[in-house]
Amino acid sequence: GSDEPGTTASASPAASSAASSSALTVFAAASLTETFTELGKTFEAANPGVKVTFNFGSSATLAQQITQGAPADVFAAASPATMKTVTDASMAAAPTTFVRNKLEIAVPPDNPAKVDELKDLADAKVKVALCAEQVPCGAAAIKALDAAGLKVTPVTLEQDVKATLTKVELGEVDAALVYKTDVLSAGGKVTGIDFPEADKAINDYPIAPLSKAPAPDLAKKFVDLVLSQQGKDVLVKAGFEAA
Amino acid sequence: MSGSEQDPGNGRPRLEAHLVVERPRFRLDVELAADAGQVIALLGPNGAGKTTALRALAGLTPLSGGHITLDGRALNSVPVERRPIGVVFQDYLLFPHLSALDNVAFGPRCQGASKHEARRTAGAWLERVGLAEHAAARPRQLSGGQAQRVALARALAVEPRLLLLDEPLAALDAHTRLEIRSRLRRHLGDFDGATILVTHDPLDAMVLADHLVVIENGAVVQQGPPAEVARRPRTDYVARLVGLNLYRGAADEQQVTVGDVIFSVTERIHGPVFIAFPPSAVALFRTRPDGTPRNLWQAAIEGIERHGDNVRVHLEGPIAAAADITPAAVADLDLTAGQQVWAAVKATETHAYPA
Amino acid sequence: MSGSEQDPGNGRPRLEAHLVVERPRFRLDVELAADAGQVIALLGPNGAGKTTALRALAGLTPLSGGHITLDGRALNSVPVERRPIGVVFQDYLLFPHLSALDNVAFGPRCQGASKHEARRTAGAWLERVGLAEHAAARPRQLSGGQAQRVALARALAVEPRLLLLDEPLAALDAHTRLEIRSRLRRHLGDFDGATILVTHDPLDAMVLADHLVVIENGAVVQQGPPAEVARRPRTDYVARLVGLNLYRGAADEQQVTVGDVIFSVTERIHGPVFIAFPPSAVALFRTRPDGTPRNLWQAAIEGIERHGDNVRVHLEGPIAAAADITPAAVADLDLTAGQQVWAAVKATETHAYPA
Amino acid sequence: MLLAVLGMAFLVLPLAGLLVRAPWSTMPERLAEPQVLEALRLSLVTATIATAVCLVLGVPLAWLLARVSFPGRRLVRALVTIPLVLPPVVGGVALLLVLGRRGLIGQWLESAFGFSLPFTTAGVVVAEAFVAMPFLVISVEGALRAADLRYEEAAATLGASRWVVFRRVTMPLIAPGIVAGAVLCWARALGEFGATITFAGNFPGRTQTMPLAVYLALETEPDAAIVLSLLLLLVSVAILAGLRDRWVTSA
Amino acid sequence: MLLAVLGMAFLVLPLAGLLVRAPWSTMPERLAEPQVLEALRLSLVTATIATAVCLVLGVPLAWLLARVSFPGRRLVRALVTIPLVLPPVVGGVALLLVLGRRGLIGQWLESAFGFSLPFTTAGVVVAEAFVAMPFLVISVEGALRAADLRYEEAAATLGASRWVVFRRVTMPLIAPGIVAGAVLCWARALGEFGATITFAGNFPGRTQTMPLAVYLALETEPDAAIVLSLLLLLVSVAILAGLRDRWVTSA
Ligand SMILES: Nc1ncnc2c1ncn2[C@@H]1O[C@H](COP(=O)(O)OP(=O)(O)OP(=O)(O)O)[C@@H](O)[C@H]1O
Ligand SMILES: Nc1ncnc2c1ncn2[C@@H]1O[C@H](COP(=O)(O)OP(=O)(O)OP(=O)(O)O)[C@@H](O)[C@H]1O
Ligand SMILES: [Mg+2]
Ligand SMILES: [Mg+2]
Repeated sequence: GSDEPGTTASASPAASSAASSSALTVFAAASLTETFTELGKTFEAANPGVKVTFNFGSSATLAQQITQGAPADVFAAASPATMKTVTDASMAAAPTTFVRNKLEIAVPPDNPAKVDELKDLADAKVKVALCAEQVPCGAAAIKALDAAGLKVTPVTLEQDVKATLTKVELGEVDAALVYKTDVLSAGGKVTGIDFPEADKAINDYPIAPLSKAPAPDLAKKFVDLVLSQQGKDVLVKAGFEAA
Repeated sequence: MSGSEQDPGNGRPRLEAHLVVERPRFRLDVELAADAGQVIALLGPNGAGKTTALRALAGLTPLSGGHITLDGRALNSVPVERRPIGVVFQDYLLFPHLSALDNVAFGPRCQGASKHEARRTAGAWLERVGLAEHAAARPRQLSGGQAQRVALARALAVEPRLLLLDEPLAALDAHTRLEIRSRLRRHLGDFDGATILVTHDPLDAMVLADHLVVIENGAVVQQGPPAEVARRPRTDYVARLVGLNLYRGAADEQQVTVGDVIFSVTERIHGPVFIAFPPSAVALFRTRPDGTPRNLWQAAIEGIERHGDNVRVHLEGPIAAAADITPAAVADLDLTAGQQVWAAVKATETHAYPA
Repeated sequence: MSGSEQDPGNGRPRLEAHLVVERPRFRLDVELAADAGQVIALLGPNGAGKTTALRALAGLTPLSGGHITLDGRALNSVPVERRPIGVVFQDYLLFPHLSALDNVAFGPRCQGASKHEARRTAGAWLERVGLAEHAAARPRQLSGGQAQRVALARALAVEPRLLLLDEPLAALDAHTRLEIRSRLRRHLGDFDGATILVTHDPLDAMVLADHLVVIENGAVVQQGPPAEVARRPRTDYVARLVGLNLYRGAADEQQVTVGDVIFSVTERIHGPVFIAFPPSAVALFRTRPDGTPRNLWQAAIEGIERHGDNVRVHLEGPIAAAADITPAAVADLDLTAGQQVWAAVKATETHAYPA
Repeated sequence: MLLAVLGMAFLVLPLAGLLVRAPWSTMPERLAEPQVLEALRLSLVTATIATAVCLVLGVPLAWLLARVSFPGRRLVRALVTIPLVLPPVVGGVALLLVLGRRGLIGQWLESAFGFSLPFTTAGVVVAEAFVAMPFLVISVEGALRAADLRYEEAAATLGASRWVVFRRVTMPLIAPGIVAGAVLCWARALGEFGATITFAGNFPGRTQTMPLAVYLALETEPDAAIVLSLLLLLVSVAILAGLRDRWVTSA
Repeated sequence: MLLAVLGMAFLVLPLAGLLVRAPWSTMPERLAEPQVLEALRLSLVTATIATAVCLVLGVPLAWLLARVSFPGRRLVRALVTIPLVLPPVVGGVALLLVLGRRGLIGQWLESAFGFSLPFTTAGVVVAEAFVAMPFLVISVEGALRAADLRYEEAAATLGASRWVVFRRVTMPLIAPGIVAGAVLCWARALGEFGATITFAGNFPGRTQTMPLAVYLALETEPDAAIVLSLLLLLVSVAILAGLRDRWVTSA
């Protein structure tokens, strides 16, 4: 399918970027919405005439789209596993981890179950929400709990970290394991509690330019921006840990 | 309402209604009364308001005015389902999803009978209308006449105090009609409630009803016992219905003037009158017959049609009239449309009565 | 099919059909033929299969066997909408979402007329059935009779070659019926296609049809010109339809034996015969009248009902019969149900013909 | 006719896509996993109960909208479509705000009965019913409006109360419409994902229905997700093909 | 009656929850963002086009299912419910597998016409139509089955071809059912999320409809998500309340 670049000038955003090399399409995990939007503006400012278009969604969905031939230049995933499906399909090579995300215990501001540390979650009376093991935050949670030698029975295994966070915000659960970035973005609606085992359960965010990118130069430039100090600053400000 | 009516006890009407229904381009305003066990036939041309009156009695069409009293109880504000009525609709309205039997059993069920009981009652009613073997058929599988008989059974099965029948016999064939008519009569005889029967068939009305009410254009134009109405029609519609020629004229001692034509009559009467005579009383002549100038007029033939064994000749002229003559006479006179003829009526066959 | 029929040219029937329809518990098998311009009346008791026959002709009910040929063309496999037919349904089936005018204009529109043209045609037809002022009304706003007249106009407006009418006059009041009947006659007179008319009303059949076909239970039991059928009924149903008492008997030179009763007749005839006489020809006596033992039998009164101006007495006995007598006679004889009477018939009023 | 076939193709072709893509070789073992059957059972049970709930609440509501004239009916009718338009996840949040532990009503439920809907199978039913009910209500209302009122009048003259008229005349007459609505409702409940996971959470055996399992499978093994989806489809199509004609023609 | 009110409450109360929770103070500025209006416009436009597409393809299909007897009809009828039962995200994947650049048909579309559906506004319409069409088809089929066939017969005797019968008799008779189906279809299309984001992506101004904007807002600012949802609801309820009675009563 890569044999005829530029035939579809108006059919898709990526195609038009192919024609002029003035458009860049970035597929990024939804948790990167705010930081990448900001970086996009920076990128546009640095490259006049270039329009950055984002497609935010679940990493898995984005990976599906890319393997089905979506016209994307850059893929930034929220987990190595989803990036792997893309690299396995030879749609990208050599992804780089650009940030990491660390777990925190999130509790409602009034902390009804009086949770202080990770082992409090093992108490049967504490309602706990975790991410499902299939999604990165769930995998991380399992790693953390294993490291602490705890057996926690959650009331729910959420499909993504935001859903987990929502349960805490609304007081449906007494505690949840979520990313630090999420606690931060929730403002005052939840309280984050650091715990030592979190260091054993860090999730990497990989980024890679795509091999069939309509605008390979811009793709590379954008990845560079994300990896640069400037990019790191934006991400760290949002609660990510530098890779 | 008031317990102290002039006529207490036996003569107390079962049904007393004044029905007013307003519609764009139509207004119904009729009074109806029916004694216990009486059958009132409501006659009238298409669009006269018969169905509307029936629906108003049933509570299906709200009254714009008037009142309905049944057995001394005001029905106006009683909801349809609490009115002790049975209705046969002009287009049957059998429930398409129920068998004939279950259609008939519907009413008894609603009155609290057990399923088994209701079906037994229904079976008996289907038997009575001669449809026992179609008990299991759905309405779509019934012929028009069969459907109407099921509708009849359905209405009767609730043992109503007021029975409302909108052309209950219209779709029946001559034989079944005769049978169902007699059965209906028998049932109506046993029935101690009031019955309102809408029909177009004068014979049905004559046979079944104790009292006729003729409405035209939403208003009562004539009422009375069938024989009286049949003998003394007061409107063209009624006259045609009972098969008479009818005119309005001025009487002066055995002589009635209708336009240019003068009739001799047997009655001694004065003032405005109706005069009526049957088409069979009209004789036709090609040339002016000798004799008195009375009861004689010149007319043009408007049309000729077979009518039973005879031929009916429609006449235009100073007065419009129908004449029934034998086919032989048609041949003898060599009648054709447009032709001029003389028409005469025997004085003994006319009947004059105050208008 | 084969172009070489025995009877070429003018006598060639317009319609020739052999209709076979099988249903559980019912089988229709009738042959019908109609010449150009002829009107065939299909009579029969409820459930005889009249509607089924009409539907089969229209193509709405598939034939299980037989064939339909119209103007020499086989219609069997022509789809409904391509058959040159017009149908008036027993329950009208006016399109509820269209005005009366648009209902009538529907057919012309389907035949390719412009909207304007179709409406003009429709307007003219509504005019003809006397409903011009109801052109804008929806079917629900029409009374039963008005609806049927619209249905009639709708069927006629497509100028069909075969007109199928299922009780076209049943819901019409006496006056309108007379008018529409004459108009229908006139239209059918102009009409060069064939017409099949289902009706229960013998008068409609007599007035409108050139040929009667009587079916019972899915089979033709009698057919012929109206007068012939009226004079010589061959089944109880037909006899009741035309208002005659009918019996089957054995004739031997001016004498017919029906069970135990012997009739004198005016015809010279032998072998199995029908004998018919009108109820009005039956005289009743409380005691055995003197005279010949012929045309006389003893009977029990089964029921009495008013019948027009007269009273109809139903008799049981060796032969079932109806007698029409005057109300005065009823009073004189003091008749009641169950009573034994003697019945007699004048020989000149009987009519015997081969069975 | 052409359009109908095109429409059909449009609906069915994507299935072909899934079938082509499905990993047939590993299919049996994937389906043998106990969690899969559990999720399937839970889906079928909750969707069926949710449909029943919708019938009980929705048919009367449809009747009210179609037959009773009251001020604000237009608005109420439009409000009924809320759960349709609301993105399901937001619907789930809304349900939490009302029926959750700290919700308007949930608070009271919990303190009065010690009973809390979220994270329970009952919660799944609630979420599914919330999302699926408009389908039933709107279909049934449409059917009611198209039905001939005169049969109801005839029933009333036979002494049937409004309720009896509804049950014995109206309902059977509009049965095809009710069946259509129930099918829509059931299918929608069966496929419901967003509101369920948000309101009831995702716990195998208790609240994890097939769509939830599919979604999570999609995160890691898209092929497994396709297998699960096909299973869900197969079962639902089989059930519908088996039941529907019977209902429809018996009506 | 009680049940109807209960049903109503069940559908409407969650809205109350949202209203209570909504951040009224910051509402105006949030709504003033150009992206919001763009997403709203896109939602309305695509949902309406999708409904039109569904009407064109779905009504004939419903007619086929209700009126024409052909082998396998039961199966086809059940297959129609596929997009209902399929989790929308999987539906999106299925669409990609068929209509994507590498899909069964998409491949050919691209090479023949240089035209590719995914990630375009047309793709949004396709995704919405795919998900919403069953609602139309099933509602309309239910209405067709409940309609009185004899009117169609009468029309045929007047010389109307099948098509004319359908257009001038059947359609008007079942108009309430079609309206109900179209409402369901439109509302479902308006709220569609999973298939859209998967098949068409999430590009502001081109494929980002309101539910997608809500999704992203949920990721970043849950309150904004509620505001957007309320806006979507308000607009759709207003449109439906404004239009529906007119259609329904004119039928
Ligand atoms: N729902 C309605 N809306 C408006 N007008 C109506 C409605 N129903 C009947 N009408 C009109 O009211 C008048 C009386 O109608 P109705 O049905 O009572 O007549 P009818 O005496 O029963 O006639 P028929 O013998 O033909 O059945 C007619 O002119 C009719 O057109
Ligand atoms: N759809 C059907 N399925 C099964 N039986 C039917 C169906 N329609 C009619 N029948 C039966 O076929 C027979 C003939 O019915 P048809 O309607 O032709 O009678 P008809 O002569 O028109 O009677 P009517 O004068 O009462 O209208 C009846 O016994 C009827 O019960
Ligand atoms: Mg009437
Ligand atoms: Mg019939």
